[in-house]
Amino acid sequence: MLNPNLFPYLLGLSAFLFTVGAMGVLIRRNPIVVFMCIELMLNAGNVALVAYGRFLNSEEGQIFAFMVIVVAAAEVVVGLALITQIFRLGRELDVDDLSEMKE
Amino acid sequence: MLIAASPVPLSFPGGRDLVGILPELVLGGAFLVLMILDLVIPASRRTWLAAFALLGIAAAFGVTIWGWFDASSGRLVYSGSFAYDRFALFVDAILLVSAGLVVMISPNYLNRRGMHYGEYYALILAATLGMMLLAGATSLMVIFLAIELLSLALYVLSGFSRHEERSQEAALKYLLLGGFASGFLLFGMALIYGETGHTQLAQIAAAIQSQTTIAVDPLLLAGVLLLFIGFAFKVSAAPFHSWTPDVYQGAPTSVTTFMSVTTKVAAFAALVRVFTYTFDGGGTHFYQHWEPVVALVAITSMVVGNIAALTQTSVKRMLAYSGIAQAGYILIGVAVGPVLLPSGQTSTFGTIGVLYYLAAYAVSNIGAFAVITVMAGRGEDLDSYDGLRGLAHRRPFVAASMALFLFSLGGFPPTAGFFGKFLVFTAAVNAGQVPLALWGIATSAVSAFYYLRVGLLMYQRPAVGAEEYRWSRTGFSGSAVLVATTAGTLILGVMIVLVYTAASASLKGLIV
Amino acid sequence: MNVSTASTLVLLVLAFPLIGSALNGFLGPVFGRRFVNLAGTISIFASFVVACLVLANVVGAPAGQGAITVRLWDWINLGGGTNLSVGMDFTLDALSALMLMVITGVGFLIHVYSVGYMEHDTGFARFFSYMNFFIFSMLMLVLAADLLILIIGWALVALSSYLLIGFWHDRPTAVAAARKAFITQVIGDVALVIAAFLIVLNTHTLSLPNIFARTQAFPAGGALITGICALLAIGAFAKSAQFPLHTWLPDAMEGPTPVSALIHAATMVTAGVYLIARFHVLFNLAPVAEGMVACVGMGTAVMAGIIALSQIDIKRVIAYSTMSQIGLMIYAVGIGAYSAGMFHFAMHAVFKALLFMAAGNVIHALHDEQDIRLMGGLHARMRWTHVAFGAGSLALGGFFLFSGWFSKEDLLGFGTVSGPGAAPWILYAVGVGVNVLTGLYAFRLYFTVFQGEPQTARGFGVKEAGYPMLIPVVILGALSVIVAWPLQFPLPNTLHVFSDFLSPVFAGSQSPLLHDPSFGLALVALIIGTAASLIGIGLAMRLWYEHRPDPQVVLASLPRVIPLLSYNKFYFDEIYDRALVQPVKAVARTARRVVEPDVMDSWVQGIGELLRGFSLDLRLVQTGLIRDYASIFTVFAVVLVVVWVFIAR
Amino acid sequence: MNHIPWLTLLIVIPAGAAILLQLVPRRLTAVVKGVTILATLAGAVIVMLLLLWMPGNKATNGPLPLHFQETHAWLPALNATYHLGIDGISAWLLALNAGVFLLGALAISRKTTDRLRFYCTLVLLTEAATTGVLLSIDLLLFYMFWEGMLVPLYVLLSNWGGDKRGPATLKFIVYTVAGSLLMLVAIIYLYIQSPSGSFDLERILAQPISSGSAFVIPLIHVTTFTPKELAFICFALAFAIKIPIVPLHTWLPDLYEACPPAVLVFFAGVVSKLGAYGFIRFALTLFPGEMEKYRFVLAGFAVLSIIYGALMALSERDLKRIVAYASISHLGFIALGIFSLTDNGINGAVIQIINHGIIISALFLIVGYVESRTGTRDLGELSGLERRMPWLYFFFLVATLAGLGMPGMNSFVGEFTIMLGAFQLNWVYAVLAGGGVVLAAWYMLRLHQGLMHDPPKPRTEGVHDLHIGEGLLLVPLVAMMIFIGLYPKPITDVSTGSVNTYVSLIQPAASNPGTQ
Amino acid sequence: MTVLFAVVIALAAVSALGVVLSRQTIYSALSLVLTVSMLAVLFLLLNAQFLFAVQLIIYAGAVVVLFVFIVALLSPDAEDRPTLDLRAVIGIAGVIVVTALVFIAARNGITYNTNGFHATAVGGASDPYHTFKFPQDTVNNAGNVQTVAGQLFTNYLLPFEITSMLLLVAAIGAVYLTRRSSR
Repeated sequence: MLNPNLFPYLLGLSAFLFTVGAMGVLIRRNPIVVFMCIELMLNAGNVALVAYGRFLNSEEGQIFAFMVIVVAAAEVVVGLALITQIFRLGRELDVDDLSEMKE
Repeated sequence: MLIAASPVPLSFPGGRDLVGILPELVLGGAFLVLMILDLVIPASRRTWLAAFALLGIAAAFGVTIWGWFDASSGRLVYSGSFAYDRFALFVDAILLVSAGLVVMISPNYLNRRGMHYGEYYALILAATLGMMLLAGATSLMVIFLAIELLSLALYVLSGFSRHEERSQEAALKYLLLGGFASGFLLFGMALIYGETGHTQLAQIAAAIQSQTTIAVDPLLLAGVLLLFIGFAFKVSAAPFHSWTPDVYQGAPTSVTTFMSVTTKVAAFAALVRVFTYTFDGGGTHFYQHWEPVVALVAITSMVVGNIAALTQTSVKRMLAYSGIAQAGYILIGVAVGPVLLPSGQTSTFGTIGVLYYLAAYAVSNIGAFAVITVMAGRGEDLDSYDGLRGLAHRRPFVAASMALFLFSLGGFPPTAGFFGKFLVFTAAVNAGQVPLALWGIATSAVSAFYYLRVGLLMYQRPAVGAEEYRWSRTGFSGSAVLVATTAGTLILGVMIVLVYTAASASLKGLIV
Repeated sequence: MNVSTASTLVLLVLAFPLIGSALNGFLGPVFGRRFVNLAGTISIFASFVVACLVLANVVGAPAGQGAITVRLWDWINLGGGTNLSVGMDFTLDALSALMLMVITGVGFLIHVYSVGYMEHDTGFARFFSYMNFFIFSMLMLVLAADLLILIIGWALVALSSYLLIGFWHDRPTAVAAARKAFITQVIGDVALVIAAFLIVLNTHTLSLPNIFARTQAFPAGGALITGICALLAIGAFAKSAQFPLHTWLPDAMEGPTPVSALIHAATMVTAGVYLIARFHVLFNLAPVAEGMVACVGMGTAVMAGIIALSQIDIKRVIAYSTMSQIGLMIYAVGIGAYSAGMFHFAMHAVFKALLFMAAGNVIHALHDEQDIRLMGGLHARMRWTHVAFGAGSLALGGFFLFSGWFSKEDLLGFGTVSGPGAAPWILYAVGVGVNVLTGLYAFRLYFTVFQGEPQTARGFGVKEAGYPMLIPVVILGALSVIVAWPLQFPLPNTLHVFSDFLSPVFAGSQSPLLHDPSFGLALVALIIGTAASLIGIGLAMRLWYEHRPDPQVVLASLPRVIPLLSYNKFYFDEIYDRALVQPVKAVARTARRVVEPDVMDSWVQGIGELLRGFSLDLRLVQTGLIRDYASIFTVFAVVLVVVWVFIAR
Repeated sequence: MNHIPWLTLLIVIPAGAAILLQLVPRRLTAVVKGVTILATLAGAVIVMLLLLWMPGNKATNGPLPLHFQETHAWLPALNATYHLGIDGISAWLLALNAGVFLLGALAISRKTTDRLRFYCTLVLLTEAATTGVLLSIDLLLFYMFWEGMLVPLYVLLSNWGGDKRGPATLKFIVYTVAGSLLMLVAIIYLYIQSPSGSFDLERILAQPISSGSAFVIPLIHVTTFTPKELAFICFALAFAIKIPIVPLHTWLPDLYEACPPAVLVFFAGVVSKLGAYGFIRFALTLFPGEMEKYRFVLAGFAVLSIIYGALMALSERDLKRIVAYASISHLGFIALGIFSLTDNGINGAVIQIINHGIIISALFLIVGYVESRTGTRDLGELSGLERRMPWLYFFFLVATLAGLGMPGMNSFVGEFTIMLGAFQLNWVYAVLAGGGVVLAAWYMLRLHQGLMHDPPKPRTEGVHDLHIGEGLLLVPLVAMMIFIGLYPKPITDVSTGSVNTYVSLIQPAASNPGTQ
Repeated sequence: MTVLFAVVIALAAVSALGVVLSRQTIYSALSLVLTVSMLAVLFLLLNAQFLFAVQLIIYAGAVVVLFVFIVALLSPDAEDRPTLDLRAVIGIAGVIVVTALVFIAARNGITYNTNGFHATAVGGASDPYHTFKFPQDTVNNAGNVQTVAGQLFTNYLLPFEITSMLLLVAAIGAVYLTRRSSR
């Protein structure tokens, strides 16, 4: 039914999502988008977990992925709250603008 | 490598499992109650919340102490996802003491900064809870969740001063980079899980040891290293440290005090458990594959942290960089790994060194930060070096204790810091990694410079006419904390036996 | 005499001056001048009395018992062998007894003289304290029976000389002179110390009797013994102002005149002679060193004589004459004529102290005028002084039957029979020349100062010195005529009380350079020498008394170089300054200006700068931009993982 | 011998007094000073008693001639013991230590010292630390004291002193720390390598440590040092910095210049000797072979210090700096004596350690008096003090003579024996050292005469002579200078036996006279 | 089946690129929706029905919607053109390299030892890793939600409880940060 040769493609996808997300964090300046990229990275992890779990024939992957989704949600909540707070303080939505502390 | 996993038998958690997480339970309970109390207690009485938080911490501490004797030979609870052993309890003790000290210095500070809200204590408790879970975690899942728990709490705490841009900026930096890092952490865990087929450390260790050849699966190794990188971020080891100075500087000082110590303690506990005791590979020198990387990171941290601290002019940033350097020293203890002596038994200098160093670092660093917390004037942080100039002439005892903490951080006997350094260096030499020790030596010599420079500032006689920083009064709790940390720094420096034996004892029961 | 008596005597003879010094130094300012005068002089007199007792004991001792060594206390003991082990040892024998007599005797007279000389000086207490201390250290030197103790005394006399030369410490010249003298002495000390090392490492002892008993450790004429003797000789030269290390003595005349009389004429400067005489056993094993010593001595004698001819400072003239006479003594002990050398030392002590004190009277009378060109015609106004000075000059010049004559002719007589080959004869010939020179400069001084007419108004108003200053002069004047008569006659197998007295000391070994002169040869030498002295005195008379020919004319007739060299003391000061002092100073300056900051400290600073640079660069990396931080994070993560996992294998 | 733990008392008394001081109100300066003096005095008395009871040259069962030993378990897990003991050498250093600190305590002026209680506390803590250094036989314990000594010293130096004290102190601390950390690695190495697996010096010595095979630089195949040699070099560096030996000396002049005289009395008096002591007690015992192998190099550096320090002292104008460089030169002598590895040399070094402690304290006291009266340290602005201060002149004269190694004074004894030892090593060293002696006469006279003689200058016009108290401080020092010069035997009688033991640790090749 | 996989994977990858590269924030958000939905489908195909639901509900339903709200609230028309600077170039290179490496590593059980790399076909006898086998057991059956749930509430109870704590903390934090500072 399921072709074992499929596995590398799934892992490749997860790696791709991960790296794309990381690249996004590097090149995007809008914190919200940066956040989305982080979500991508977490999702990449999920894909790997689930794929492995499927081929390993164990459910730990799925459970782990479930936890990760919860974590992602929680992070998003806090993160977006912070972003709005900063926006309230009258800052641009630009991570390059957040460099009061340096050196 | 894959162990064909048929569904494992379901084990229903029972009382023994609850006992295993009793300290965490107590603290979590305190956390919940405290939130309720926050609703009923009037704003002017928030100090009671602090008192209650302290109470909860004390209770948890008591339970921890009881557990120390209860769990003489540790056991795994919740079907192998959490360890109830002395190692965890030792670290818990350090964490709880640190948290208690921080809670004690907080109320005055928060009042002066005009942000005395109940959530503060709740979050402190939550963070401590996460750290304690991390200390005992024996499953990748628990590790991940615990890290996220403490991180989330710390994100909010570092942004606790809502109307101060610096604080908010620090929080967002910490959050974005932290999330980024946890992405790496997660991916690494996924790879490890995939290549070993398990999330429980015990089974992972078994899987690794069953592979007797030197041949190693690259994905597994990649996972291990990614995991390490995630930890390195948490303990702010160079080159994954960039967030540290900014966040430490931006966050409210009391929060910095808290996270600068406790995060490291918990994360290092997990590091030891995962790397020194899980990925050591038993007989199959698997650790040879990751140990050089750890050593490299250790050296980088020592060099970067110490050298960058040389030219700082902000106390908080200086201490942040010093923290980076300290992380490097502690990493030595991790890097040397378990050394198989010719006599056959494994030498545990490294791990004991890590534990001792953590304890010493906790007291000294909390002391140092506590000084600038309690001395901070109304509505502002005490940050720039000039803020300390002439302190000794107004507050001789505070200055003296600060000097003592700086000496301890610099690793001078007879203070706590010396013995931490001594043990990790001994471990390095013992493991035949003299270069590692030499790097440590050289950087320590450098570090003496910037630590003592701050001391000189404090003892400088203020120039006539030059206006001084307006230091606050120490207050009862503040002085209590200073006395406690001073005493701790000296005791750990002179009566080494106490903590040393405790640390070595805590290793006997260590299980993964 | 038994040990207990001996140690008592030693203790006493040493203690008196020391006590006197302490009393004067600490209580003098309190109790005032009279107390000081008494304490200062009496202490020395007491010590003189003890010295007489010592002499009596030595003379009265049965043959072979004359020498006795006492140990006052163990000084240090590192286990013996090559490890140092020294006792506070002192010896009493003919030689030390003789030295004791001269030092305390002459010293006492000079102290009496000082009472008068220093009566207007405010620092009298300090002065007498120093003087007594000098006597103490000089006695320690001559009594020492252990090389290390001897070195201590050796250096202590240098110290007191330093203190006394710089006595008037408001005079920069005096201060500089004192420093110069002291440093020169230290050079000598170091030479002695190194000699001591060689000795102790080979004989395993520093106690003089044992050293002399263990000479088998040194192969005769070998390099080792020659080196030791050379080092000892260097020490002696430094102390006795001989050729390479002589420049300090003339400057030392900055000190008060009694000091010049006591230290820089009678006693200290002759310590070198004593040293060589004391170590004759070793020197006799090293003919080369002996020859060197003899040549240096004679050379210095000539050089100093030539210089003395043209100096214009009365004290400096006498100083150079001293240098020249000591040169003769050194020559004597060099060729092995030890008793002759010591004899001349004794005689010289008498008449040279006399000359200095008489000169002191003159200077005092002329209110500290020292330029002889401004003197003259004092014979009428200072009769006693004039007579005494004349006697002294005759003795110095070696006039027939004056004390100087006995000793000098005796000494030169041995020169005729010294050693193989032609060299001794050359030296002897030079010695005869020195006789002529001596007469010349001695009487140039006498005539210019006392004869003729006063050159300045002040010269007419001079008065004779007071009694404290006159009596010693007169006594010494008398002595310088008669003292030698009962002691020694410069012909073999005649009167030789003195040499007999010293013979037990020197009987031990005989210098290979010397054999006993035959009577005839000695007689010829005596005649030649006496003639030479007379010639010298006569020439001086013609030149500076009758002015036929006038000295200026003679001077003009000579090639310019001779007076130039003579007047400028052969440019030794300049040479040393250029060749030694300035270079060292320059090196020191460079060390401070260049080496210390740019070499010694440079690497420390360098490391500091380097680290600071790194630190600043690291600050630049910390931009505060989240994206940069993330980039750093990613880059290192990818590098670590990818490189380590996939490539580095 | 009675069972009172004398050595522990020596450490505990000052430390306890330091704590006790905190109970005394700040205002009662008299009490504060009194307590300090009493504590130091008690230490001095105990040391004197120990010296009297010192059982001569009788060697004990251990490899070292230790007496009054106290051994307690300290860190059983690490085999680190609380092991104290003294021998004929450390006994004298202890005596010097106690004496100099007593002097330092007496030299405290209650009027001019601000925050007197704090000051006294630090002084006492420093004494406790230095005493511990001299007493501890266990390497780890030794290191704790050795490094811990810097803590009170740092606070002391950074609080009292001249304007440039900050940088000077930092330089000193960082310099020293760098050295001692190297030593720490060496100690750890020894601990790991020694078969006994202990930090206790005697236990380590019981089973010799294999020197290991030399490292070979790859590619060019140059054979470098063996691990043990490297360890030795670490030790040597640490001690050499402390002494200090040129070219590791640059911290000293700046520090001494910035240091208040009362501190200098014991800083220059004792702290700088600890390096020399370390060489004898640890480098010599642990690495006899290496010491013998490198003795010529080390002695060369020692001679360099002698000459270089003398030259610098000759060209400096600041009184304190002159004395500082003079002390570098003298310390060079001490080092030379040790590196000669002969009985003479080491005995001389012991004597000279004591002498230098006495002399340098006196000199710094005198310089302090002069500065406090004239307000300057510039040799160019000072002269003609003899007229104004005859008593100071007398004390200074004796100190100067002692300083330039005048025979009959104490330092002659030391320098003579040291140079003898150096001569046994090789005559060249002795001759060069002799040159150093001549230079010493030169610069000491330059200092003395420049200060005392010549017509007075405006700054030196109105000065008054020493107070009785100031004078009484100097009297014992001067007395010691003369007494030791005339009768050094008591010192060496105690030390010789121990020195013999130490020298016998070296191969005989090192200790025979290498003259011809 | 395989075709379906291919389509889903391709769509997920492309939409992920869309998240990163689209210049309008809102577009990023929308493409994120697509990505997570595609992943949900992927989960379904991999017999993770429970996750499929959770992914759709929490991610597509809650998280991304939250994103859209915030975007609309704060910066409806924020222009953030990703510039193709050095950083981006390196990033792209990194993406390709890492993906390729992981793919190869997963495709051939690459092992290394002293002799360097050894590549063997997946499932080969000499491949110590990736010897997949699929016993038809409960886990891989369709509708294994029950199994997962059973594990989740027994063996993995502790992590599950921790998540509750986590959400609580997140709630507190969000509330604290965003509420008007009245109290």
